[in-house]
Amino acid sequence: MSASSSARRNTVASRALRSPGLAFGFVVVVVMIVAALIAPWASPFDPDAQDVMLVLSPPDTTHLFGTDAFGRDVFSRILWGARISLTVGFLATAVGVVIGTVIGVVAGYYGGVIDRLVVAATDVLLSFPQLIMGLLLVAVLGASLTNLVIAIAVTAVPAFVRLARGSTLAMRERDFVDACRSLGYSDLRIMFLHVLPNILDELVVMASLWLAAAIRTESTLAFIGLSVPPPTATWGGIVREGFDNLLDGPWLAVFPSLAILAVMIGLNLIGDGLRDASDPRAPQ
Amino acid sequence: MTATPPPLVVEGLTTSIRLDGRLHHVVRDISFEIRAEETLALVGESGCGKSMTALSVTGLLPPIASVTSGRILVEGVDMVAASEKTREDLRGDRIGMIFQEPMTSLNPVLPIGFQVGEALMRHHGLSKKAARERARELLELVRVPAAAERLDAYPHQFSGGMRQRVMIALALACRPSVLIADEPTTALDVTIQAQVLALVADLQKREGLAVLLITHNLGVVASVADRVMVMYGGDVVESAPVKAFFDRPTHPYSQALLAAMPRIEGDGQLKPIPGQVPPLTEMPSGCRFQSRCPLRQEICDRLPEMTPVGGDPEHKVRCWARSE
Amino acid sequence: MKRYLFAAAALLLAPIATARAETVLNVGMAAADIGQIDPHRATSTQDKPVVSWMFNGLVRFKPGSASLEALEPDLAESWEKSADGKTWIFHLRKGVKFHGDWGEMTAEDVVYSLKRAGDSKTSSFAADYSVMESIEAVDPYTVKIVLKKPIPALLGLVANYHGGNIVSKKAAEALGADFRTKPVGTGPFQVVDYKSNESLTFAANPAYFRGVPKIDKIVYRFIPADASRDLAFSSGELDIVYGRQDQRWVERFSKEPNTVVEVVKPAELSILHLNTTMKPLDDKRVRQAVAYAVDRAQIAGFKGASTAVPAISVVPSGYLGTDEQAKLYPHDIAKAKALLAEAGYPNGVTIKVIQTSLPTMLNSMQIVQSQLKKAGIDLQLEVVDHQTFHARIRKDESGAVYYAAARFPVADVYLRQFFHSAATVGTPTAVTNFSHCAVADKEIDAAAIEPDAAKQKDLWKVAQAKVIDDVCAVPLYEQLQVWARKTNVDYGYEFQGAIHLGPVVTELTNKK
Amino acid sequence: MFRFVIKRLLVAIPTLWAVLTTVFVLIRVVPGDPTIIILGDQASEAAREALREKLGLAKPILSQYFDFLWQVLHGDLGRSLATNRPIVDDVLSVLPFTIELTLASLLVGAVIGIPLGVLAAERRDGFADWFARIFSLAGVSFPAFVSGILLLMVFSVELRWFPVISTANTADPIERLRALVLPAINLGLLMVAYVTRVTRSGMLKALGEDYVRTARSKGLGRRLVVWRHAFPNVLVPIVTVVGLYLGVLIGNAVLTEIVFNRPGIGKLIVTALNQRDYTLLQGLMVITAFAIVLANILTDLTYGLVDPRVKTS
Amino acid sequence: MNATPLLDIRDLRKVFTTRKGWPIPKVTHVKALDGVSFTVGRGEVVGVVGESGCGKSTVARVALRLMEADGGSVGFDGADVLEASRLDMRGLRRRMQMVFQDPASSLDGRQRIVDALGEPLKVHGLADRSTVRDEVARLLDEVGLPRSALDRYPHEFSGGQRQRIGIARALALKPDLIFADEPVSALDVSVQAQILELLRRIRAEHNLAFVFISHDLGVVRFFCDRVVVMYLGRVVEVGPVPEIFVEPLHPYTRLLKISSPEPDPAVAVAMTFQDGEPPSPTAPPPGCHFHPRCPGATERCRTEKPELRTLGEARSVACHHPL
Repeated sequence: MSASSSARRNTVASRALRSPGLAFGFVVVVVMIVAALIAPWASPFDPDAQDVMLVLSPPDTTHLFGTDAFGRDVFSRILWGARISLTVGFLATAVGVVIGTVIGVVAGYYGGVIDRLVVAATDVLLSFPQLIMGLLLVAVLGASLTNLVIAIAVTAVPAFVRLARGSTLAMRERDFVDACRSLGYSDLRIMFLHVLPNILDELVVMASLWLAAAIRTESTLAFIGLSVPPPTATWGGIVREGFDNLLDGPWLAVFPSLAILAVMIGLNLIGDGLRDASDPRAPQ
Repeated sequence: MTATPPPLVVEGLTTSIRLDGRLHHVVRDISFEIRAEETLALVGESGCGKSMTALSVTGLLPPIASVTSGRILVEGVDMVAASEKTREDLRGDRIGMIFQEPMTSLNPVLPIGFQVGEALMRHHGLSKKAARERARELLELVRVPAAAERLDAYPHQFSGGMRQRVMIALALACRPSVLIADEPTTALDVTIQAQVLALVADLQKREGLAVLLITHNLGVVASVADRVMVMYGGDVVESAPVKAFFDRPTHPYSQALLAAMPRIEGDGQLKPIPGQVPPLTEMPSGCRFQSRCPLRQEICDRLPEMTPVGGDPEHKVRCWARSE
Repeated sequence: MKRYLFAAAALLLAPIATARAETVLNVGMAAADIGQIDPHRATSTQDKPVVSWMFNGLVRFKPGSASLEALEPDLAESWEKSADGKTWIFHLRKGVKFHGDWGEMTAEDVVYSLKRAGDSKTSSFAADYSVMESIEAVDPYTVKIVLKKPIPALLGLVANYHGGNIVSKKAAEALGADFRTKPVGTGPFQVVDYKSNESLTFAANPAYFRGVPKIDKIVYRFIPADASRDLAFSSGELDIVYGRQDQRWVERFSKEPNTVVEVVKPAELSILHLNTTMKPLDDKRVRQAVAYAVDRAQIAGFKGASTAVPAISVVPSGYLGTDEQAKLYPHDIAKAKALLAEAGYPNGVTIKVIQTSLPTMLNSMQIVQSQLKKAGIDLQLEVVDHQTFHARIRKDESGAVYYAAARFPVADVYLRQFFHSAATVGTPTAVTNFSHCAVADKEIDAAAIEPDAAKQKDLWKVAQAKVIDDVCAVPLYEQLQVWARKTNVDYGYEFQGAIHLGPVVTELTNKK
Repeated sequence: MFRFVIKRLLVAIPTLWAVLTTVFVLIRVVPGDPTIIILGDQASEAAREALREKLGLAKPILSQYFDFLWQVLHGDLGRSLATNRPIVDDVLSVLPFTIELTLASLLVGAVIGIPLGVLAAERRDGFADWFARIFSLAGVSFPAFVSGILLLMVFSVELRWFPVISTANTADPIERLRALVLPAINLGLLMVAYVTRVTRSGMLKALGEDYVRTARSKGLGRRLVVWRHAFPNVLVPIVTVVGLYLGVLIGNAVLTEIVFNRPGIGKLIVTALNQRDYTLLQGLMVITAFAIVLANILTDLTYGLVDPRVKTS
Repeated sequence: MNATPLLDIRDLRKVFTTRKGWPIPKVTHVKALDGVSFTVGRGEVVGVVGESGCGKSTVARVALRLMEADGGSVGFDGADVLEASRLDMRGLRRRMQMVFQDPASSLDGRQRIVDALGEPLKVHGLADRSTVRDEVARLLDEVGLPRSALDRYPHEFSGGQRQRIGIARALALKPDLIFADEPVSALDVSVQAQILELLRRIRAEHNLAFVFISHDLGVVRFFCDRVVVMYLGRVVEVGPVPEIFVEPLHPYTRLLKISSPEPDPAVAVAMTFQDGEPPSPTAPPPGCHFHPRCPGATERCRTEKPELRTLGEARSVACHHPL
């Protein structure tokens, strides 16, 4: 059918561009990243400047999102917080994805003993509630940006090991891995120049979801009491402070939550969009 | 021809799909009828519109495609004009359908017996128990061994050939008058293909079915069809009784197709058709085969009519070069 | 099958026989769980109030008061001391029964209890009781205590606070380790149920010697999340709630209908201890710079006028021996900067601090951090969870330690635990001297054995002055306790102070 | 089936051993000192040292490790450092509440997430699709402690439909159910997001399958095609995602338990961690890990129920 | 034929173990290759035919060591493939190549054609950065694709074109032997003829030997010199084209032939109601695997496994009662 030859031309990229959700999600995330980047210039106030006269004042034209319990400008803090929260999210996910993927691809590609060991190890890690694991790790390592990234990344690793392993197993079913081997390519070359690019779609989709989860985990750890040390603003930290003052100043929890929501929606739309775009069977 | 109207009549069917905002005809103005006990084979290569024709008849076109003109009469009811409800009522009851992939066409999580009997519950209001009993009979009819014990089995427990038998039983459950078989044996091994074709032929005789057989395999056509329609690029290019077709293939495409088929008997030579089917968006106007045709002339930019060959009203061809 | 299910459901749904309406007092506490309810172990905020409901001392703090001046007889009806102040005789009330079937309280129990309080294996307050030479039962209703040296606040040691609580000897010996969760005392209420992480339930002690309590049952609920606790109080599910020590909280609840907010003593004093052995704070000028940079009034301002006051000394106000006119460094950023420059840090200093993640303490520290920053002193907080904080500050790892505490209201306790060299962290006798302060050892030790009250006060005053001058610590602000109750709750006394950090529920307390 | 569970448990032994070791190591390296909680902050260092001795914390680490393994092997989790109560009792007293909460939120996730996902797939990119996605995302974007308080403010304080303080720990089933509703919704919102997502993508795939075309060729209406033919095929990914996120769910139960003041494992873990009650924490982690391993086995069993390909081959 | 064949497969065995089932997985063994032997001479095209599951694809994969064999030997130009070291294997792989059935799945969709075809050249040092484009263009030219194909991605090509790319890739390393696994069965008739013509031309130009795996007797008849017929992991008949189809010796070969529809109404397919299906490879029947479907089966067939024996010139058959 001629339709199919035309559908063949429907590359993932071109289909992705046509998806309104993906475009919207992309815009949202870019806006957030830009906001984080320009925070030093865009924020109307010093995010750490305390003002005893302005404790928990509701949103008005000067303080768009109101002030917190120290009289600090919430809008500025959210802008600055974007830096930390997005950094934690991106870094933790990146570390988790890279480590998880390498392990998963190697395990899936070689199978056998290596695979069984890897599966067993992920089983062990997955036997702990993620949040508790993160909490313990932060307690062990101490709360700092780096340690937060490590703790969240560790909780992400097993999920990506599983995904990368599963996808690699599926890839091995396809002839092109055999084709590569019959051409005498080395295993490393096949794994990372041929298998990896072909499973990247799925990894990116899941990474976009994990990114959102990582940002939420940061706020959750802050709630239980461990996050980046003050006065550094993080979204989770602001929500957490907002929770302490929920009945006196609800805006304090609401605005950062909305920021998290916006990023989550953005990332999820990107994730969904990529997933749909990379599924050739999805109806147009 | 008998006095009763043919169970399936298609008149001037045109089906289009929308690509990048433009309509493209994937089936152009085709007409045919199939009488009871008759098998019409629709032959052609991928993208010639044969499957789209079958899906148009059953109303199962994908969302991007639609019938843009023509009539499809199933036992006299126009499927195109009818409401979706009416189409649903006819589907599975008056028209049965079997597909190419027996491996994926059955629902993996439902028992075979239920899937076979389901149409009976839907159309004839049979109880679960009655439908199950009837499903057993149907499975016996298509010669599934130990049918009674396998009612509760699931598709993955059947081999490809058996699954296609189950599909046939499913399609024939309500004793339809029309059977649409879309490449029913393509995915099967040759020995199994022979069994399934034989089964269909036998059931056709018993039930008086009008069969629309979609295939790319001229060998299958030669074995089971009564009449042949060759399609290329959405057009019917030649239509003939099976014997006349193989005796005297007339359209250059039909001839080329036969010459390109490897045979077990014969001289072991092949004549490939040069080039390939142009993509839908680049179809030439007029005769669509002209880009690959050895007999191409100026006039081919205009679409020829179907004209009879050698005075045989049953044998028609759509070609300027062959219509004298 | 269905029929059975139905029958079972009907049984389950049958109204649980409602006995006569009980008077139940619901108290909401800001904690995840109880810490210790063995009276000789109970030290945390959530533990102390409940101990006061279950136990008596020989004397007691007047309900609603946190003052040592207002001690009144409790299990002892009367007492006398020898002329040298070293021997004390207590005459016990007769017929006082322990909870349950543990029998009558006698001198033997008192001796046992006080000895238990003085044993570090069973008590967290052993050090306080080391002053007792001997404790003996003269007869079943008379106890004699001989001191190594006379101390002015002996009655405090036998009051219904910390080690002064009297436990049942029989019960403690019979229950062994289980006594920790089922302590037996003589108070108006006894523990009947403990649901971990959820609640402690107390029933009235019908044999209470002052009379049958008007309240039948107290449910002491652990609700760590502030918002949840507040909502539960607002919705009427709690009668008494632990309040957040913060102005806005007080204001908000003061406006709620049928609600009384009470802000009570004692105050917890927040102090920033400066580690005098660690660079750059080993330089006195740097420490002075810190002291000048701190703006006590502003901190108290953030915390709120009705619950917080600026600190006045390195010992909380109102304690026996507190120097109410101590000379603290005034707020002066310029001076701070000058001192830093003088010390060789014209570009400011960085101090690494281990800080707890506990919100109230962390919040206060953030204010200090921001104030010091203006003077060029950068407090780098390493925020760790509260237990890690406790462990690490005791390993002498922090440049400065933010610590908030209330102690037995005698200057000696505070000075000895925080500023005596014996209590220096890292030593076997360590308590909480985080600054390695040793400048006032002489005065502290002398004051402890000084029989003359006036001279003793002078010694304490000198000690405080020395600690302040050497800047072992910078006192910040004092935080009062906040509690709210529904108007239908009547404590039976005026609630002005709570040595137990929470309201004492007595036999007179009622809910209408 | 019983044999299967036993066999899977046996297979899980190395996993469980690794879990135990991880727990032990992790907990030993968490800085902190349980004596602070037991002795308070006024005790001297000497007293603390004596207590550590008594609690066995001063023993060589390896001997502590083998003691721990030995105990666990005997089904004994020891006694809480803080309360001295047997840990098994503590854990068993709260375990039902966590199980109840987890199951209820799974139910919430299924009851809301599945129809939402199916609808979203059917009306791809339509209004329903967008609503489903944003609704499910909003549920997870607000951290559970914020959404929990919002639920309490609306349904408990304003409407007074449910109690603020959990009354889960009661014999009265109605009361217990009432105490379960809000927490289950709060925790379930997380599951709604995952279930909606996997249902939507699964349904999109299923609706494009040949067997759906077969079902339509029988003349079945939309409802039957969707629910009888397409949907059962999505159960496998749904079960997978539920199994995979169970750990996340149990972890997140902490927040819900704190906000709604429900007794439960999560809250107990945080308390134990905060009090450095090593033995309790150890016990809780072990139980939780066992529970997750068991849940994985149950998940595998469920595959057999929802996918005949697994069951009969 | 020469004394040493190019490819000498002897008694090759491969067992697949699958674990399936619930709740306790059941282990089943499938003898995909049950003592398969045949040879391929230099420049010879040997067809391997049989129905799905008979093990014909496995032969290629085991011989190329894409899977490890469970027994037997594979000789290639005197070298023992199954025992070859990693290094030797690299050299051997250059000389033995494979063309797959589904070019869509055998090409890496993320690689442009120039990279897909250039990579093996570079890996084996047959071209460097400066020459690789020209080399690839030459390969494309050889398989009848324009130079403009260089910078395009596989999905931009039709099935026939993709198969040409697959063939070009196999040719890149200038092999002596190509395993072609159903290379034309996914293609339309007209395209299939084009590819078959191409293969014929290439074979002639390079004196290539082929192991040509197919289920389509017509295609085999067109392209192959000799045919190996397999049934359930065993070779049942070997013989030259066209004799083997004109006069099959094994009843299974005959069944295949008469079931294959020819485009001629006069040669109707024998539409027999041989109910029952090919037996499951997990539990093949004893004796001759084909006996349940064989009209001439005797008691001996049910118990005794027939060995492959030579009958007449260049023909052999594994049947107790050859036709």
